[in-house]
Amino acid sequence: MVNLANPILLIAIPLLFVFLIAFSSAFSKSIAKYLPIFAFGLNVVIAIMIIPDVLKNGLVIATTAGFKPPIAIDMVVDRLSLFLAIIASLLGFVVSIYNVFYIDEEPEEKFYALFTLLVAGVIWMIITGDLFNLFVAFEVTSIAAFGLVGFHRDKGAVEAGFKYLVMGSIGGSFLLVGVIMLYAATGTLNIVDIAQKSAELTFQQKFLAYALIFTGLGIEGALFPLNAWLPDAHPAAPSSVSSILSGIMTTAAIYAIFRITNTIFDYNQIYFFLMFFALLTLIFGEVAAFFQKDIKRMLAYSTIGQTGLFFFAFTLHSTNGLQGAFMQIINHSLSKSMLFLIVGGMIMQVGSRNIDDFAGVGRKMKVSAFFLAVGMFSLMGLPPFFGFWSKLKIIFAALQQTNILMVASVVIILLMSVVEGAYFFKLLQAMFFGKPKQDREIKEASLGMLTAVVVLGLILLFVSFYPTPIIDFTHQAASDLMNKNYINLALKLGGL
Amino acid sequence: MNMSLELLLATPFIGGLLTYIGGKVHRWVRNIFAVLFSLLTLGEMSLFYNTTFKGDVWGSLFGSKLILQTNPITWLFLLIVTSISLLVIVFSVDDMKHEEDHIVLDSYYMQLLFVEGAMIGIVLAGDLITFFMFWEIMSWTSYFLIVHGGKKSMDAGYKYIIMSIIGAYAMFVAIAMIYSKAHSLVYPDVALVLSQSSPTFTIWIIILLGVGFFVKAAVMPLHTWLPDAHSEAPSPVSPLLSGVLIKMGAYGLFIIFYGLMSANLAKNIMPSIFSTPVLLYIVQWLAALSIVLATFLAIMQEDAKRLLAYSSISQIGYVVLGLATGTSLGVAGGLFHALNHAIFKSLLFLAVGAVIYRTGTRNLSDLGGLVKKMPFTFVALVVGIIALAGVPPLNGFVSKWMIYEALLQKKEVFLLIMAFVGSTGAFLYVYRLVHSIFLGQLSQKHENVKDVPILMQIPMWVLVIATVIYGIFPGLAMDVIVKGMKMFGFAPIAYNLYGFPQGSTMGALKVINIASVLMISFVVAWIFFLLFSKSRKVSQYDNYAAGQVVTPELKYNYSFGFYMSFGRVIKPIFKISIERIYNYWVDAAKIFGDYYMRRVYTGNLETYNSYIVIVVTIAAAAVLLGGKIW
Amino acid sequence: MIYYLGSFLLIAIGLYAIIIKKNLIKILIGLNLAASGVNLLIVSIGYIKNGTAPIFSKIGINPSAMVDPIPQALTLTAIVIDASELALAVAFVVLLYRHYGTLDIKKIRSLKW
Amino acid sequence: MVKMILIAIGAPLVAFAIGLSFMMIKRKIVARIQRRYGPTIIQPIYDVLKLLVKEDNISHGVIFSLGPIIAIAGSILAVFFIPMAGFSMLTGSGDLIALLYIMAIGSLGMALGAGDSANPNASIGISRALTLMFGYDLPLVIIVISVALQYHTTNLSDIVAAQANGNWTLWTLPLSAIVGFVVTYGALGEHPFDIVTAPHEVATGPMVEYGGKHLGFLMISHAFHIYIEIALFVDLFLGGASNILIFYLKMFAVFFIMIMFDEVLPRFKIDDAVRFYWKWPTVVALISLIIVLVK
Repeated sequence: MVNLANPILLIAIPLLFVFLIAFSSAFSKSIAKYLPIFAFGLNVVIAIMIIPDVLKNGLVIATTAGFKPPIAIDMVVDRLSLFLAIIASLLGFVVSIYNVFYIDEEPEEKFYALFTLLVAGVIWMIITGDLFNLFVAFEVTSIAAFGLVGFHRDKGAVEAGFKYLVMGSIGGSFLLVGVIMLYAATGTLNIVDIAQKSAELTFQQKFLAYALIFTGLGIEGALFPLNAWLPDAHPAAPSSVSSILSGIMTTAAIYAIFRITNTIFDYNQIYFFLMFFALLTLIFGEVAAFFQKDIKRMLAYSTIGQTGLFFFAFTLHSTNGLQGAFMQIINHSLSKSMLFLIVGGMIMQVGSRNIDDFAGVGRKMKVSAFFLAVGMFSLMGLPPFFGFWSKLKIIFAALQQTNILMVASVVIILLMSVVEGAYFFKLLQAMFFGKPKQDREIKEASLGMLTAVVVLGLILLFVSFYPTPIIDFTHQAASDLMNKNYINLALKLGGL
Repeated sequence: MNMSLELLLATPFIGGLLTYIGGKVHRWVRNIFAVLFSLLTLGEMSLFYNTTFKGDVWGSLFGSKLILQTNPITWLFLLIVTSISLLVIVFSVDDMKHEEDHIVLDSYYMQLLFVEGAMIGIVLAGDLITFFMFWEIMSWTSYFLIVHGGKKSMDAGYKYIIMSIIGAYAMFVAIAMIYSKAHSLVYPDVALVLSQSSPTFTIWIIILLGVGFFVKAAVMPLHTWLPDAHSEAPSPVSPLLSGVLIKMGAYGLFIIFYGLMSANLAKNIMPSIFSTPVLLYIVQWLAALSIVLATFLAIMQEDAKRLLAYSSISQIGYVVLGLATGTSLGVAGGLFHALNHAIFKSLLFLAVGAVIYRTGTRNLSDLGGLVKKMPFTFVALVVGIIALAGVPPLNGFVSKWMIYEALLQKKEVFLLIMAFVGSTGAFLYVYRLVHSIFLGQLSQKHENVKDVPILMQIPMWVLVIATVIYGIFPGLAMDVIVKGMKMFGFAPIAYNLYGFPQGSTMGALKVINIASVLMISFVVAWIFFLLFSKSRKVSQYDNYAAGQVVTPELKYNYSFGFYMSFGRVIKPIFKISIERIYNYWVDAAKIFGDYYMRRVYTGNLETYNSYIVIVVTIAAAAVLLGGKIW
Repeated sequence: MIYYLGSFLLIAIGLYAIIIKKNLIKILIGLNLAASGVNLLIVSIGYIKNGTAPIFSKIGINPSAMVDPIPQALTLTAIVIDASELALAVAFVVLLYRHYGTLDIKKIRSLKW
Repeated sequence: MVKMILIAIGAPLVAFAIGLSFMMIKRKIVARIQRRYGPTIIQPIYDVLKLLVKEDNISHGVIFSLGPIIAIAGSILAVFFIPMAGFSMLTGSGDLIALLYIMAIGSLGMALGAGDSANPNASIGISRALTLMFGYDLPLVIIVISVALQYHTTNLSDIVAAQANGNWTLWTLPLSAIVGFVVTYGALGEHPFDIVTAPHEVATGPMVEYGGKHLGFLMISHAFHIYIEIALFVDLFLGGASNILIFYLKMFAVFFIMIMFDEVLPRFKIDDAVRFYWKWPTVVALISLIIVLVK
């Protein structure tokens, strides 16, 4: 009896489907449309099946090819990575449904293959326990993303795709160099193993590698000033792809930074350094978003801002801070992906990405607009939506020590939240109460697209009104991380 | 009596949803639901009349309990919230009929009930998280109500929501700072922590929380959103905003001054001026400035709702001024004025709304002579303005009188003078209101105007009666206020049903005597008047015009720039506009942001790549230098 | 040591090309140079002077004299990735040339700010 | 009880009589200052009676007619609050602060009625009247507060009692008294503050449309008004009086001095009037207030 609750299946199934999709076109054109739904549907089921194990043991390790870690490549699922994997699978599932109705451009099967690959790569990045594997996942994700960004093949898409590609490749190279340096120093690639063996390394040995890894992942994770590709790439990509890019891919990269920093490079000073990046990211993201005329570009910049926010919470380096960060990640992933999906539907109707053209759309596309408002409110952190709880947690965590630096950071965060409110409300206002500009007939998005939106929206509403399980879960995840349970458990269970 | 507070809180929210769903069935289902649920809320609320204290834990978050509680003070505010909401909803039924898009209308009722629910939540909150949560909900739901008012209301709503968010976040910082010390945000715990922490900390907390409340209460210089928002909102929403919503700011001030930080504590941590802690003294001055400047501005308005909006700033100034005195009488006066202002300002906004409903304009110089066409609305408006001007025997007088006495007792004479000036100025603008709308020449286009439908009249009737009752029997409100203030450690005030007996340092007041003597003298004068020959009724064009003949085409009425000559006197004051200062800084920030953003995201791949290399270099250099950089 | 120097030099040249050169093709060459440098670096880490391949092809090979096999595996993976990336990049360059009619990166700036 | 009712009926009548007598005297004195003979001394009574019994009088509507009635009702109410030679019926029901507002009832009622006439002259007159009121209210309030602080009470009877034995406020707070005197000019609309009713500009302003019994009522109300303003001044600064004769004499003295200045002064423009009141009287009143505070 094969135990289906195996983390490897989380990657294996989508990768298998990538090939299936690529070959499916030989039989039928339309079958490719539906395969990703199965893939991620299965993924969600498996991820949920893993939950009991993780809750019981705190950690599940799966190894490949019958070797034992640290030799073997292992997948490590603890609370945090499991829950990110669930979100990724879920988003993959929902967006796949959306894709069926959204993508009408050839070559479709390639799109679906790349899309599946993208989400698979993201999940891979999240659950891998091995640095080189992380690099491979990173590259898989990137390449899939490059292709998807350029999918429309028009002027903007190609340019964005190319820029993203160049920057992503540089990032990949840096990441690889960093990984290799660690390998050279410790002779192992397993994260936990490195953490064990790197204790005796000198500061320079360790952190030169860290600087490179951080830069590499920071490019994907949209940290300022490494994020210049993002505002180009997100608008250029098809909206469903933007949704994944924004909702979970940058998050996965940030997660990787979390994980590596927390496991291997757990020094207090480093957090201070990272906080600087986080705040810059936040400021530039939100301020730039304010000036955008292009709705997707605005959301893209807003993603940068949100990234800055939860990265900041992470750099607080406390259980509460981490918990806030995780909660914010949930909030951001659900809301922002939903927003991109909705906006994709609206752009189809309006035929433009200019914010001014969206005036009055809310009155025609009521369901979409309602969930758009919900998502935006959640991102702004207005109660009773989930963003409120996470922002509450982050600010509370930040002000746990009322020193002047923290207060200043909090002031910056809140000021940027005001800016965020300013542009979101500007959009909402135009959408609901503005006078429609053109005579174009605007209808509600198709039912399939709406289904995807509504599923995400209902999940968001559910966690908004019943946040207790998430709060408890993230609290546990955060304290696991802070207590180094990851290392301890991995050592115990993985037999290192 | 086992009403649970959760139920009271939930009723309007559930009602809002049901109302929205009901709108899908039929518009009358929706209307009846809306009225019914607000009535239900009022009924549930009234069950708590005799409750001195009741607290329910309704959840917990991050280790802090979430509590709902009620006491007589909250009951007072609940009364304001629920009753005005009910009346507003009844008024809306006819007033909002013109809106064809019934989705918009469905959501309008839903939002009305949501705002009501949020405000109930604020008032019932027994801890700061609950408070803050409902505070934010109130902000955004009321934003949606404001923008229902059409094109211009969008800018107003935008300004409102942005300033609300700023204010709310100021509170947020304070709440988080308290949380870091107390790990609990229940009021008693917070009070305990504040009493034990350093003065600097406490003062910061007060300032930050105060900013949030000041924005909502529209105390100068944070008032700039109010005139736009209140005047551009739909007619039934304005009373809710002006009458009720800004009172939440006052309630918040009451909570921080006397709930979280007792007056003694304030005295111990900061110097006092006129036996008022310096911070409260500053608050008093801001309130007094609000009173005077907003009065001046109101006098110069040409737009009926804008006039009332400025008047709201001025009147809320009295509330804050009273609350910040710190004496029993002053605080009671402030609380009472909050109630009274809710009543008469709602009445005024509804009356003006009725006029707008019939004539379609709120420009004062376009109206006139409507007293013959809308007599009932005229009576409502006159009662409202008399109360607002603080003329006995209506309710505005009593509460203002209490505030004056309190200031006089504390010898805060300069504030008292400013309060008085604001009140006299109120004569000017309220007269302007009634004169330009109802008196003077009836223009031809309003020949066929009728009084408003009965459903719109009922709320005004109710408020007229309330104005008179609370004016003549202030003891009714004082029962609640004094009982509640005892819980916050205030000495009880001597009062009776009709007013206040003579005290050692304060004069006496017996409104019923004033009222009855006035009535008697009125009747006597009237009888005397009737003794003489009957008057002959003439048309409005039969008028002294220096020998000219007045014809209907001619606008023979003085209503534009009514106080032009007074405007010349106060012109120097208007040279400074707080709003302009804000706009200047916002623009500057925008230009700055724009300029630098353009230089970061150039669109040039080389630039982007060099960023990466620079980051790597700096990080590597930092590491190689042994991490000495940080 | 020379391998390390060489690989770092390669990476540096690659980066230089990426930042300074205006031509898209040259940028790609720069990318690839950098990637090659990284690959060289990886291999050189595992390299042992006079080592043998890490395969027990015949009896009597001293395991300690084998070069580390893992870097080689890594290199292979990295090369594959680089290759696919380059392929994609070239496709993009072709499309860019079609849209913009130029290979000058300075002129390809329709997306900014 | 009987006494109470008698006072209740008597007080307004006495007040009216005093006010009317001043109106009579004023015309005579003014005439003498202007080297005229002047009308017979009971001319105002003739005027009032003539107006009241006039058969043809016009009305612009209910509110128009109510104006004079409310004006009188408000005035009568105010009379009860001002201690008159030892009688003070309602000072226990409202203090000095309440009185300031009660005094406004009559004027506002009058303004309502006048506004209903749809005549621009009336509206302009009211605009000016209210503006002027705003003008003199500031110094008035300051001196009232000074007096209240001086005697630690706002009860007018107590204030009068505290000034017994010639210890008048006039001597203790001379600056306030001077300001009070200046304010009374404005309150009565006397020269130089008579722009409200300036006949050549706005054709008697608020009264322009009134005639017949309405105008008669307004004149009665004006008589009350004179009484109220001067009686308040006497109570505040001249120690009131224990019997009606002394009270009358004090009031007459004040009124006589007023008329003396009255006729030689030109007329202020309305904004100048406000500026004037907000400048010197206010400053002087504030100085006086600070003196009280420091003391």
